[in-house]
Amino acid sequence: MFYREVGEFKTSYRSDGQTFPIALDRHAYYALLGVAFLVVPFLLNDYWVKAIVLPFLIYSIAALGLNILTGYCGQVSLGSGGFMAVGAYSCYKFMTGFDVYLPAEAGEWVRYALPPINVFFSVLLGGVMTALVGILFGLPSLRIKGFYLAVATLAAQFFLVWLFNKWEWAFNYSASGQITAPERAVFGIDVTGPSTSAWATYLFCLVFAVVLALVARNLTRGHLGRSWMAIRDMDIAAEIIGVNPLKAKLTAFGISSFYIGISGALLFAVYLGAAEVGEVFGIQKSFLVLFMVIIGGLGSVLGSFLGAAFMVLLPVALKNLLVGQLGWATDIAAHLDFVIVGALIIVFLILEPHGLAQLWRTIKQKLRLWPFPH
Amino acid sequence: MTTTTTVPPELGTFPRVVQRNATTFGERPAYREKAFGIWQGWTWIQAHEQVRALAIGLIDLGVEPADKIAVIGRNRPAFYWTMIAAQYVGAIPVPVYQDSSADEVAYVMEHCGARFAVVDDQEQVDKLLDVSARTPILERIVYVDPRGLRKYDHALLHDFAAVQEKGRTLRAELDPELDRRAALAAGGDAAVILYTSGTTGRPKGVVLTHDNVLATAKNTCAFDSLSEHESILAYLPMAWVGDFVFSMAQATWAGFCVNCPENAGTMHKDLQEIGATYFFAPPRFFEGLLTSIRIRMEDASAFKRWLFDGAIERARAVGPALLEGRDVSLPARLLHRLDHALILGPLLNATGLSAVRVGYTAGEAIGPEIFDFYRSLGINLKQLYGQTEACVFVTQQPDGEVHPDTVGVPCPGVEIRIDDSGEVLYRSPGAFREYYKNPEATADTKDAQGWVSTGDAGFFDSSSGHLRIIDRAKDVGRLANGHLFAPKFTENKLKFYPDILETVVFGRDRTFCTAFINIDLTAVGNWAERNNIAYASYQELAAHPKVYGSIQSHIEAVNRSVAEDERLFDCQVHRFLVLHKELDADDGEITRTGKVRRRTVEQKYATLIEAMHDGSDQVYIETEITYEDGRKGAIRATLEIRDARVEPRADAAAREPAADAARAPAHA
Amino acid sequence: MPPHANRQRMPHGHPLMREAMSMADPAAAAGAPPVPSVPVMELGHITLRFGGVTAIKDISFDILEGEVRAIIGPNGAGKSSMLNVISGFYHPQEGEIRYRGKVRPAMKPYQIARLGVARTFQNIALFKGMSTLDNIMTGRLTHMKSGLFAQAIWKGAAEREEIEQRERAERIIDFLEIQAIRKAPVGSLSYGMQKRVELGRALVSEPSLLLLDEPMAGMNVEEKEDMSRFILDVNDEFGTTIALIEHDMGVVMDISDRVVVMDYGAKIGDGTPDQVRNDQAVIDAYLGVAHE
Amino acid sequence: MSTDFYYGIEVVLNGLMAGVMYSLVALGFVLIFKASGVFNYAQGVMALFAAQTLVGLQTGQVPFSHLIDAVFGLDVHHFGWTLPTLVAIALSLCMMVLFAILVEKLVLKHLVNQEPIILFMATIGLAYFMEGFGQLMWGSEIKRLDIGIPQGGNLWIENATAGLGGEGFHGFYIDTLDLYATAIAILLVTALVLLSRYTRIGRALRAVADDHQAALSVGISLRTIWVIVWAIAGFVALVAGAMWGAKSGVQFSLSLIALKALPVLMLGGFTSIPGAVVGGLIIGVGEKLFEFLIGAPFLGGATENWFAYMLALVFLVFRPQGLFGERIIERV
Repeated sequence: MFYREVGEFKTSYRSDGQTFPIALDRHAYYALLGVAFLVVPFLLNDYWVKAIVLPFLIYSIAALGLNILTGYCGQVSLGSGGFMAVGAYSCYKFMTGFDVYLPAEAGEWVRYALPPINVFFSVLLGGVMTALVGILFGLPSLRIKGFYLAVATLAAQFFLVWLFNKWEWAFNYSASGQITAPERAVFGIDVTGPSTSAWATYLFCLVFAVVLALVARNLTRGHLGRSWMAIRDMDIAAEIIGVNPLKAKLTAFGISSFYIGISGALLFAVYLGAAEVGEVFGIQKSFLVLFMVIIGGLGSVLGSFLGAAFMVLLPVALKNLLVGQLGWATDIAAHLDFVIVGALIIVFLILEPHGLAQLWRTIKQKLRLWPFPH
Repeated sequence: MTTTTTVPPELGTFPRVVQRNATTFGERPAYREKAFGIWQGWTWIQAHEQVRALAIGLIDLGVEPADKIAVIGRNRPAFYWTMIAAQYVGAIPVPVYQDSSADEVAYVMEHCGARFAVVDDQEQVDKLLDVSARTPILERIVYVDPRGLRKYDHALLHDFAAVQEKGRTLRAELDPELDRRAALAAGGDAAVILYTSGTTGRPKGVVLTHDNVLATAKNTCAFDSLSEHESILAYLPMAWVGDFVFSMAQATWAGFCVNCPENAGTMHKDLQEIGATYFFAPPRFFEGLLTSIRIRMEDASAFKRWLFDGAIERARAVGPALLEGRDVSLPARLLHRLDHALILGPLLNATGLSAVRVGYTAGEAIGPEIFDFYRSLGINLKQLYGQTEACVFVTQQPDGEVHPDTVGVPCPGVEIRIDDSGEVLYRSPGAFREYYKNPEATADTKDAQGWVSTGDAGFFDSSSGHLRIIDRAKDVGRLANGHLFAPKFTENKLKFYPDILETVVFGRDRTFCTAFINIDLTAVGNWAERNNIAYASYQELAAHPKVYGSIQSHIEAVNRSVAEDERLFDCQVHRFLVLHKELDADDGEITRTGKVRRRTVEQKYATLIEAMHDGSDQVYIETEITYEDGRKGAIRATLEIRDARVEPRADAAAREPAADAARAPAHA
Repeated sequence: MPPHANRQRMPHGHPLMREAMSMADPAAAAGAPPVPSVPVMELGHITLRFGGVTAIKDISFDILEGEVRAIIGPNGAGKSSMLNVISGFYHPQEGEIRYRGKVRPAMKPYQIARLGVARTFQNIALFKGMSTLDNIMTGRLTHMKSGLFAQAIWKGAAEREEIEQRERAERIIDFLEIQAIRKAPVGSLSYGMQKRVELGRALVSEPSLLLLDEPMAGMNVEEKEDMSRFILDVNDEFGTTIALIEHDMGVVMDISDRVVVMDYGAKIGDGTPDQVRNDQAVIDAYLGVAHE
Repeated sequence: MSTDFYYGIEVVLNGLMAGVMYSLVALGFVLIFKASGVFNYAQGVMALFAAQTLVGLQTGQVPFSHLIDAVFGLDVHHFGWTLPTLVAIALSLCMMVLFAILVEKLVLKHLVNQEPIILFMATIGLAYFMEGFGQLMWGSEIKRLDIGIPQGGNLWIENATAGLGGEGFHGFYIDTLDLYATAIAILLVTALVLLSRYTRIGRALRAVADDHQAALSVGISLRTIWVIVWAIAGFVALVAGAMWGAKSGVQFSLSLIALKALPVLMLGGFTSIPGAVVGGLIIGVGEKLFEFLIGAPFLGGATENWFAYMLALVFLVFRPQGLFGERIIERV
């Protein structure tokens, strides 16, 4: 309906291959970015940031990550929670600075205390560590396929949670077994710790989300992305046309984990401030992210954001309605939340197995064809 | 002729105009071709370079001035360059229809004596190799697409790109020669020879000079103020004069961009992508498009259809008015805005015509409501009348003076005369020089004073002063009472009704007009279903009284509109019958291209025609038919003959025909 | 004398054609494939077993540079297994495979693809989630080098590479005349079209040996004709060596230079189409099938 | 003979019994997977739901009491009567059958010939739904479940075996409940095996596993079969739920035993009933032993949480088709 594509022709493969080939979309996208960076920061208050915006951005990153693995490369993972934990804990260690022991002469070990690393880089390094762990747990994917793999990833989930529970070094021997984010600043502005301002945390996460989304798009449009999709759609054929399954799957696991790790780090450091592995990064988290990807749409960057938004907003909305308006007990609201989410998952899988993103595509297609039905 | 209609000598030939473009419009796009998924483009500078490289390559191949170079292929920049390059070296390009058979090609090649041919691909090469077996004249074939040609003997085959490369390497020594030839050429020289696919006999080679074409281009560009900012989609056959004038003459003269589609299949998509601002298409294109729009809307939701119909309805009212700058009430205008935002805009977008600033249709009559539909959408669609011999343009409709049933006013520099028999003659700077190697044909068509007879009968509409074409002159005759008889005029009006597929009107030298009707099985069939009318066969459906009823109402409506016209008053249909079988090419009743073979039909169905005129109200007939597999069979039928109401003639006009008859005693 | 000369390509009875036929040196025609004499692949005494079943019994033959080599035989003759051995997907228990003169060790399929062996599949194995263009682009994967970070940034190296590869892909799209479906998801395409896209995917990798697994299976007559034309054109244009298996004898005989005939896992005939056509063993085998 | 050795045996015995319970849950998966190719993640939640229902009916709880209270501002919780265990069990069973029918009608029917992974995700959704639903219906607090089986160490065995060990060994400590559970589980398993071997339905089930057309030829519609298997799975869940519930209270964690059944399946193969049994035993023994020998002493304990999965993972890397699955030959 709003599309006027006459006279939009491409004279180069660059312009033909761009992310938004249709001018209207392109402009909408730039407008959106502009608003997100220049307008939103001034409108935010703590409630919005805490309740909606931060979780949305952070989970979007996790969803992007899982989407790369499951949506693009076709490897189902139930280990997201565990990987987020890796991100969070390693970020914590980098933030707080930790000791390393290096061999000195005569079998002596010398202890070096690393200085705390800037939070931005701590988050990145968190991602890197997670990537390494992810690759490790990705190795079996070469032999194990389908559900078998999905279940195998549970090993990662449970082992990692257990590990961070038992391994005192990981949480700096704190009595509670919790990790707590110290005050850290970027360009002199606090982004972690108790005294942060809404807009700062928002921008901090937004930067990660936007950049990572762009990177995701770039990776999935290039030959790496194609080799993933080839593996996803028909692994044998893919191998026969020259895709190295080892490389394809491990890169997918690595990059996916990198994203998930970063989101875990942000979740802990910026959003929660403190975390106990069992309750924050449990199996439920893995499913939450998985749902985001399913509802949002497998194999779609946009879908990751839509899915995250949906899964973040739904409970908030319910809570406001049932608890806020009707004054019910919170646990009932929570249970209803489960019921509704569960039902929605099923409904989605039945009506639109390709998720909100597909819905969006269909709508867009209709708008382009308007007034014609097809 | 006034000076405005001629071209200055420094721009007297195509090569000079292209040179001018390279300097004036240098970096502006000259040609685009959708290839390998994107639009490959050439600026005027690049195009000029391509042309010169090719030209030198041609010289190297041994092309001499006055040589003929056949050009066979779909619309591609390479072929437009070829034609200009040919003119550069003083040779004459002869575009040939790419789908014509080996024989047709052979005839043309032989007739024009082409020593060279520049063709598209293996298919054309094979054709020419076949030809060259018969015509020894052909010396060199240059192909653009090397696919499948590797194993051919390259003694006389040349790759287009290779020729150009050779040309580039030889630039140093041959540039002067090229410039010498370019300078030698004069406006009076032949710019192109176009073979008209003659409906009768062998095709004739129409020789058009640089003056002809460029003058026409100059005038018509001025007429519609076409500038270098236009863009056009070149999709009509290159051998057809229209494409030559629009994509060669006007494009080079005005310096606008010629866009070549990827292939026939992607034409619509490409049209939408490019967003042509200047567009020509035959009526059937617009009919087809409208039908497809209707069909697609059929499946739309009720709400959408409601919106759509409403918008179209309102647009029909205000659209043309707005287009012609007449004033429209504010609310109506606002509503139209809204319609545009919601329906019309998207619709135009889908058709790919939203950018069209000047659109033309011609060739045959276009249905008024079809024509109006597009104008109401805001497309400035106009009609023109022309022919190969005139470089297309004889008359055209000025902006703001558009009527579905006329073809407009004489183009700038064109004089028009209607002779006694009602035939249209013209004299113009675009009037062709001669039929190649066919002086007697030339003499028949073009007299000493340069008047060219069109072979069409027409007259100037008293109210609008626009020319109206009524029929082929040879089909136009007189009724017994001496009144003008132009069957096509009535037939066209009838054929605009969807349920009438074909119709033949009789009346030459008779007292009144009668008509055969062929119903359109699909349209009438649907109608029958909707009104639950049962029928077992075409014959039964055709004979159904309800069908007769609706046909009769159509005819009477047509009669009313015919009656509005003084001269053609007596072309009203007094009696008619609905034929029991479709006129069929297998039975030789219509041509393969769907034109009625009047004579054949008259002879074959003489009994029916007699019956209609002797007043009997039914007639028995037994016709032999030929099935697709060639078997013959016969069908018998008794057909009802009906009278249709005709408009009575006002006394004032009653006297007029006598004078009319007196003027043309030959027909009395 | 190129083996293709026996194919009817040009109009008959034309002097030029006779010239073309009698061309002693095909190199005169630009880019014509070299005279086939060099074997691209030699299979020596191949035997392949699945558990107890013997799919291929001691088969030897070679595939020469620039020829179209057909392996035919009734259903269940072991053609597919043979092709899978050639493509290196199955590793025979006995016998050796020489590729370009050197013995080819057992490799992973993707390594063999990098050697320049590409193939199509009997029941189409396109990537359903992708467009025609993307499917064909996957055929270029082996040629794409840009690193992870280059791709993450995209602008620059990665984009340049993508465009280069796109150009090659577009040539193939043009060659196979599938421009109209360039951006259509392959799932939505007709069977014949899908086959064509798959051919494109194999072709775009510029293979030195192209394997076609029943390229005409399940096609109607026109589709078969198109496919035959494309196979021949590929062989001419790119000088690609082609090995194909097919059980429909008719088509194969027209387009192939030499034919291997298999039955019950054994080789029962080998030679030019004419030789094979008149080979008693072959006739029997096919008649035998006809009776089933 | 050292004391530790006997403790080791005790561990093994306990492991075996735990293993039997695992196999019990795993069976639920296998049945459904064989018959409908669905990997039913909800199996565990079904067990929880079954147990909740059982308790609820037993103690005469008012369904949805919390919701009702919240909506109408009432304060209802119990009807005030209790049901005899067997009746309650029977009723719960009906509930599970009803549930099976609903699942088929509302979910599976609409997901026919979707990729397995989609169906898998659907069951995850189902699990979520039931978890919330169960808690809405019966409340989320932890409940004791008493089905009349005595609990606590079995003195008879303890005394009988006390003599074996040397100093400080007081005989095997084995919970009676576990003994009963094991017995029941073994019964159930044999029953199921027999069912699938010797009854028409059983044959149909196995036919379906092989191919759907064949199943139809047996003369039972696919949908009926689905209902049946889901019902059976529901029954299995009920038993499992009852056992675990009785052992450690009816609470959310119960649904996690389903997760524990997954590695069992990976070992045993998704399609093999004996596989499920053997896999269960291996896991049960394995994790108990690992905890006893390595976990507790060196790793700070609680290794049961992950050992099973790691075991399965490592195992699969070397034998992707599991213990009893048939070898996968890749075709082109």
